[in-house]
Amino acid sequence: MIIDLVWLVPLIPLIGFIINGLGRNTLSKSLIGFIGSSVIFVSFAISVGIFLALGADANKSHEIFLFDWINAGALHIPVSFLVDPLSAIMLLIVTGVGFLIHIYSIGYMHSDEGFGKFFSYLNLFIFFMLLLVLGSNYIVMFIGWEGVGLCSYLLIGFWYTNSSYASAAKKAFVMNRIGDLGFLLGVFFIFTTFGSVEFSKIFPQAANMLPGNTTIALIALLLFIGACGKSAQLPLFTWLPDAMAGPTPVSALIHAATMVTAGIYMIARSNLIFDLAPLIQHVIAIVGLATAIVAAIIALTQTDIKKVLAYSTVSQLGYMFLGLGVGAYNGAFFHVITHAFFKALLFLCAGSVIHALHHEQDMRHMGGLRKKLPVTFITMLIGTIAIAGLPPFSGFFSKDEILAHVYLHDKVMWGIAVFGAFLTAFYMFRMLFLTFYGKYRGTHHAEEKIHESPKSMTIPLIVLAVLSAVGGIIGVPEALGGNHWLSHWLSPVIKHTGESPDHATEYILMAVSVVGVLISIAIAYGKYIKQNHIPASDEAKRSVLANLSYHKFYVDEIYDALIRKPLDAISVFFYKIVDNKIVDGIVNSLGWGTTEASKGLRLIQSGNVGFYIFMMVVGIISLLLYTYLSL
Amino acid sequence: MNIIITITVTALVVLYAGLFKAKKALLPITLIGLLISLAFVATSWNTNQTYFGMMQMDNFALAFSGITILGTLFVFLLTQNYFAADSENIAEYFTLILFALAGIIIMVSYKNMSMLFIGIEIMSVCLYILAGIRKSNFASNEASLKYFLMGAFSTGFLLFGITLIYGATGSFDLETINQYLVGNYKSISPMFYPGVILMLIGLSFKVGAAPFHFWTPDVYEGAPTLITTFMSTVVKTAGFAAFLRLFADTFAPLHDFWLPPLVAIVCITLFIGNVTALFQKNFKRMLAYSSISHAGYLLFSLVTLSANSSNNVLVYAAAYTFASIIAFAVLIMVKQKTGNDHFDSFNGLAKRNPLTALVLTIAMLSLAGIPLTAGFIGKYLMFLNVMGEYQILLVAFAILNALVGFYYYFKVIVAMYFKEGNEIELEVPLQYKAVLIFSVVITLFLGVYPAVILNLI
Amino acid sequence: MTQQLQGVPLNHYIWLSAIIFTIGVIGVLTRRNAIVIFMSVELMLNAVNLLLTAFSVHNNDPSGQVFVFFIMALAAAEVAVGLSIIVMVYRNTQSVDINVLNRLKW
Amino acid sequence: MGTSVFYFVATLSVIFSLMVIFSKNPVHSVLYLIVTFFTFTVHYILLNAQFLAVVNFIVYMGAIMVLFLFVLMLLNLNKDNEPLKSGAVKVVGVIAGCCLVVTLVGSLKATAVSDPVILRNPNLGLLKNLGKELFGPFMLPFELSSILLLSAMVGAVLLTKKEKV
Amino acid sequence: MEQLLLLLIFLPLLGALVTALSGNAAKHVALVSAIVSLGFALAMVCNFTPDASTQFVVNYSWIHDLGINFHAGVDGISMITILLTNVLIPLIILASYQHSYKSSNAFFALILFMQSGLLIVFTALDAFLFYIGWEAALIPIYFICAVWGGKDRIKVNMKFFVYTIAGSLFMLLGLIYLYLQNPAHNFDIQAFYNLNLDATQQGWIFWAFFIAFAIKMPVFPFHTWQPNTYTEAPAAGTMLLAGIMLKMGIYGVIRWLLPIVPSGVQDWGHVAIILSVIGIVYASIIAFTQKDAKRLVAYSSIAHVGLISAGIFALNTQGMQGAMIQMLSHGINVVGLFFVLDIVSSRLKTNRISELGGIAKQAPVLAITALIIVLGTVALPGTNGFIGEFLLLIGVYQYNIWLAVFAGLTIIFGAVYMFRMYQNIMLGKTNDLTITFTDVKGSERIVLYIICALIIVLGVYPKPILQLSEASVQHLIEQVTQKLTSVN
Repeated sequence: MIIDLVWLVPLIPLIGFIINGLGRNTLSKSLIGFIGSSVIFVSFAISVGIFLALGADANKSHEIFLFDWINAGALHIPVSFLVDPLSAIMLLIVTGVGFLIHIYSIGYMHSDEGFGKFFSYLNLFIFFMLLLVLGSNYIVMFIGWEGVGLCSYLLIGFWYTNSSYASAAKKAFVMNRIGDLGFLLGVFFIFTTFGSVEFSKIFPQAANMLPGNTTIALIALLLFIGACGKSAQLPLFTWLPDAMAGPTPVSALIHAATMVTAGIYMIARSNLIFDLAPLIQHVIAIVGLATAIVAAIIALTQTDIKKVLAYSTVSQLGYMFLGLGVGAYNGAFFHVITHAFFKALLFLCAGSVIHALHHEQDMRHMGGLRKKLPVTFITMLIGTIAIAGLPPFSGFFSKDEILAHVYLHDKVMWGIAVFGAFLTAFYMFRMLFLTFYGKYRGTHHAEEKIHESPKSMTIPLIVLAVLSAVGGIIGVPEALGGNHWLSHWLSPVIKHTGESPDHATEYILMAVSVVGVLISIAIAYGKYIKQNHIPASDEAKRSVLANLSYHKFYVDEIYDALIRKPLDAISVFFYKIVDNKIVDGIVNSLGWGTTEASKGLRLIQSGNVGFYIFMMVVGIISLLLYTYLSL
Repeated sequence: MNIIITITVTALVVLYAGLFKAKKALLPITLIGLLISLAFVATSWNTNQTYFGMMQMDNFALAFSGITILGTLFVFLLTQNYFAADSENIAEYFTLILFALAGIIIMVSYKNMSMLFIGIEIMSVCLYILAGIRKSNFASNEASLKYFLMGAFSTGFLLFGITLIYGATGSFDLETINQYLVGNYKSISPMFYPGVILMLIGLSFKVGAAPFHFWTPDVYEGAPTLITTFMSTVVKTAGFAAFLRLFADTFAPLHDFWLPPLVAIVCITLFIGNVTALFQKNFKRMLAYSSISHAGYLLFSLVTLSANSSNNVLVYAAAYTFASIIAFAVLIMVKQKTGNDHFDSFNGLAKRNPLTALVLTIAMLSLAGIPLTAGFIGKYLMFLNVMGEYQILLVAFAILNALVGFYYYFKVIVAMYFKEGNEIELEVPLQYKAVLIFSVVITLFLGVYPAVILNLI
Repeated sequence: MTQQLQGVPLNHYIWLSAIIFTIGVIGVLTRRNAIVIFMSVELMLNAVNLLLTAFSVHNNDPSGQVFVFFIMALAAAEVAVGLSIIVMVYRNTQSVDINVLNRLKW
Repeated sequence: MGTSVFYFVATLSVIFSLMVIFSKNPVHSVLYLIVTFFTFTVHYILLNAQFLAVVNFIVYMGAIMVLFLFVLMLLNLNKDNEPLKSGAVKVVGVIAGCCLVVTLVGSLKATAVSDPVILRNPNLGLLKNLGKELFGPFMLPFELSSILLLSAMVGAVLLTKKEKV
Repeated sequence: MEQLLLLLIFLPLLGALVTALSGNAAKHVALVSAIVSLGFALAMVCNFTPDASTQFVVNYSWIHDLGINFHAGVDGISMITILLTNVLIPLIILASYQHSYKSSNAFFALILFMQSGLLIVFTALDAFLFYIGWEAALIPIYFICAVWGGKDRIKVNMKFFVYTIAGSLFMLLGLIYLYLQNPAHNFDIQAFYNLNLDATQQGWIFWAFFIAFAIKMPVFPFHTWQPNTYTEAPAAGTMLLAGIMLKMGIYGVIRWLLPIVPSGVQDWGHVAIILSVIGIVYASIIAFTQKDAKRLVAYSSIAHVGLISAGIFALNTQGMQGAMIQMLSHGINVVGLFFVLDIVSSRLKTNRISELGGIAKQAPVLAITALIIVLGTVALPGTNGFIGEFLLLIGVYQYNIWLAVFAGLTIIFGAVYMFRMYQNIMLGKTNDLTITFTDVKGSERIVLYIICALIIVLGVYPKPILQLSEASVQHLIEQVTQKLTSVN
């Protein structure tokens, strides 16, 4: 049965990694590109097979045991894979989107000298991502979890000779690690609470537990911290915008479509646990909402095309967490899927633009590219509409599902979230307008060289554009006459899902958001096309709010001042004062004291016989005194 | 008895050989005499003979005789080219050393206070002279006079002690004294106690235990190196044998009484010896202080009296003797090359003389008490012995001192291996080679397989 | 006469010896002339001799007196050696002051 | 008369020995020492140790003291030119000595042995008796002390002989 | 079979002798000897039954009167350390190929001599033998570090030596005490296990032993000898010290501390574990701002060892097994790190981080292998470091949650300082100095490849190693807990 061959899905990309890694300097670029892409395609094909087989199978949960990894006392950690609806659909996304981005990369990275390295890293990333998705226990998931972090590190720092890129890579890794510690501690809690780390042993036990259990709440909180790191939530989100230092396909694949959604995947996977911790769910909702709004506000004023997209990603991830927080696991996961489509698309389009402009990323130097890059423009338009949430594009359905649940959960939150959605529409269209409309603002010399990207790049764009447009079909709500296939599909995994609002309310909610989005677009249109407004240069004065937004709320600077600098100062203090002066000082002063004692004591040996004899007599007298006293 | 006669006769023969200018024959005669006495030691093993009620040649005496004779043999081997440069009275030197050895044999086998006294004095008088045989050398003069004045002074206390014990017991015989103690345990004459203390003082002086150690560094430094070798190895061993015979056997019933002062002496000795050695710039003087500290460790055997005490002293003394002989032998060679005995003279020695440096290193490791050398076994036995009575604090104190010891013993190793210096190449005469090899083999053998010596006595 | 004189308590002999012994010690402590120091040492030895004799008589045991004989032998030997050392030192330093002997120190 | 002779002689011994250590001229010291030794001889006689009295007289006063005097004269030290130790040192020395005597005698608890010294055997100190002892049980040390004397002899010669170098 | 153990212990000694006499060919002779030893060790692993029993036992009377026997044997715990020693020594020798040390025969002979001492430590079942090995391993490393070390070597090594020996002397004190308590008057480990000491006695013994082991590992605050010594030592010396020697301390705790004084551990173990955890955080933080790469790795080693120590004192299977595999992993990783730094410094004559940069451009192979080693060190899942740290953390976690949280900071801090170092050395622009850098080749490449292979293989399939020690570890913990319950 094809499901039993699931180990092939990650293995094949691994083989690709090994071949490309070893042959990175010897194989030709076309061969590397072919190998790199085709292994993913094979994986994709198998994934499709698995998906279909699973759909046909009555048993929706298959655990495929490979080998024992760690055995220590009560702790058993096998390397085994879990194929269930959730992982099966993730497989499709990871391999499918991954394949498209591989194809795209062939064109995008064509002139880069690290071509072979790049493909091997991408293959490795897919391997780890698949491990993350397929793992049947938290530890295998954690391998993938950290593995994708590693690949993220490698790919952000792909152009490592630029040390700020290398720093961005390091930052990404370290921030992820902060979350990972939370994850790990959560796993420890799980192990001590349930005696296992395997999903198949944990969830049945958790299902019998009552909500409000403190341990469960702690587990949920720790897992959530892990998810925060990986999925760039407040306060660990600053690495993601910096991660745009990597090549654009990387941004599309890792920092938009797949890796950053791992946190959502993990929480969705553990939904039974989170259901038992309503308080933590609330926290998740608040964090998600805050992230969504903060990132959206920052995105309003960014001028780097990739940064806009990055903050938009953070914002969208915030929505997903908001969904998770209000119990709309299906909605959140639905948004993961649609977001994978449209955000990958947007990034790839941005990449296409950047490619065409020879690595120009500043929107202030773009403009009027609509004619020159028609395919890119159209696809990007589709992506923008999708993310803005206009029906019938995919983003509309997923976002509205989340918002509907939020509405039921808390009206105020809904209000804020909807406002965030309007902001999304505004900054996305701002980006689109600044890039493709108006006049080209770069040098004339550069303008002549602008050309549409090669086929290998445009085809993935088109495919993704189609998916972005129609992807929503898998989750059309009943209110709109659909049957929400996705939630049915996921129902074996996600048992509990929030109540849906009645249809009338749903219609109103939809209407509000659609109207609001349209108004936002109109405002953007007015500002950036009618008034031809161009974002000010870095030095220009801004209003307080704009300044905050432009400087990303100074979060990096705050971290610097609150964490990095104090830590460095403590480090120097520990090293120079505590270690060298106190701890070592005590040790040294013992030696020093002995030496000084020696210096002093040897003076007794004055060379004078009279003194010697006197000292002897003193000794004799004291001994005799002892005798006298002891009798 | 045979042993003393052999040694004395050898001394006399040497003296006469000197008269007849038979310089070349001196060393062979001496060596033959010593070897014969060694053979006597071997043959009288386990016979436990008593001579005139004055000397008891039990295994204790024989074992210590063996070690001291062997040590003296090595010292004689080191005389090659040593005295020739200064003087033509080699025969007299040889005679005096042999006389001193005779005194030592008496010291290790006495059964009567008078023998102890005679033995100590024969040895001391010879050493007073030997320390001063570099007549025109100021340091040698000073060493001799200092040693003499302080030695005579301390003899007074030793005699006073003997007198008081005699007054209390009416006898000089060790056995009688011991029986007196056992018999009148409740009514021991009050004169006895200060007598014991005064004897403790007198003997502490002889072995160089603080605070009666003041002569040691000055005399060791000032005396000719070879004589220092003799003093710090053979003489010291003999002093401990004498100490042990008296305190571990005869005065054993009063252990509770003399233990506290002894512990005080041990602690002061360890502290002063080790700590003062730390700052020395002169290798010879450092060895003098190290010998003080070793006196402290050796006195451990008296802190806890057990069946093994004397054997422990034997092992320790053997370890110490052979390691010290190596150190002094190398020192003599270095001094002959460089003209001084500072640590600096050893700088870079290992480059041109790797084997000599290795041997000296092993000797230093042994003195410091690193496992797989005899010195470790010695220290271990001492600690073990004292720990048996759970005098843990004392052992801990000794361990701290041993730690200080590592510093100064390693100073010479550091100088030889790690410092750049005048790359002298030592000429190692054949006899020196023999001494070095023998000593190092013994040091290592006892370190790896001490079983042979553990139950000797 | 001797018969009449007997009856001196033993502890008076001890007192006497101890005092003379201590006078010897004080001499060693306070004088700088090596020869005088040496004489003080002889004083100490004689104090011991006296005490030994007294004990010998008290215990009615001749061995004490024999021991005194040995001590005298030692004294003779020591004087011979000691004085020759002093003479030797004097030849080098033109002095018998022990404070001159302080080159070996520390 | 009783035991007063002893006390008289003892007082003389103490006085003269004090003179020994306090007289500035070393030659005077030697002379006082001779007198002191003479008082000791008297003590020996009082104890009926005639042999010792004679030996003491001969060996100490006859040989040893003459040797001292001889050396003093030889080295021309018969002046009181000894640089004296400072007063403080002397005081300290005397105090130390007093402490010594106090502790020494105190530790003896001398009062505890107050029984008088009584000569039970009048022949005890006579030559014949001592000879038997000396050549009987103490023969070995007696013979061995020859080594002592011999080595002292060799040493004295060795040290005082002028080198030819 | 028992001859195998004797061969294992004494072959290096023979090798040392031959090496010392073989002049310029010394390094080859030493390598051959080390590889043969490795062969023996592997043969031993093959013949080893992974249960709790002690195998390959040799027991000869040595110093009969003192109750000292040449009693050695191997159980799962020893097997790991034997493996560690015999795998790393050939690597270290091979890693020294790139240097031309003066009097190299002595250098390599000392390494092999030390190997013997280490193997005695790791197999001894007689406390005295253990002590002998303990000291015998110290002397060669002292000479290696002090003869072939950096310019400050004399002072630094003297401190190292005296510090270490101070600890071991107190251990000796404890051993003698146990010997005297033992009615059979011998040093047999089993007899020591069977002693019934009261809590006070156990407390004292605990400290006497713990200080010795803590200095060796080193655990905060006994660590100050370590950074200087690592920095000043020659590369091989640093590798020996960090790779193998500090495991002596860990092994000592497992073999000679826990089972002998369980009550002492119960009473004082929390102090040890707290010190260890303090060490983790403290050393990690110090490592942040180190300017010298070798010193940085030295501090990182303190942090890593602190975690191992904490895991052991947590006294559960996970922690102990974690310690087992982490001993191996840390050995491999730290040798790798120091080797990379040695390659850098032997080419550029500096280890100052600020002077380096951009080496990856010049030496991609070095950069990639170094990255793998760094990943192993920061415990990325899939590398050997993760298995150990994960088990250790879960072990500590079961002991106390907050300690685990602080100990867990190592995975964040480790990433910070390691990647910072990696970035500043390997990444960024090449400068005038690093432009001359040439990529690794020959023996260097072999060593790096082997280390990377070990890192990944152990990370992906640690089961054989875990199995090797599992039974013994279980047995040990049962032994300790049984003794505790029987007391209470």
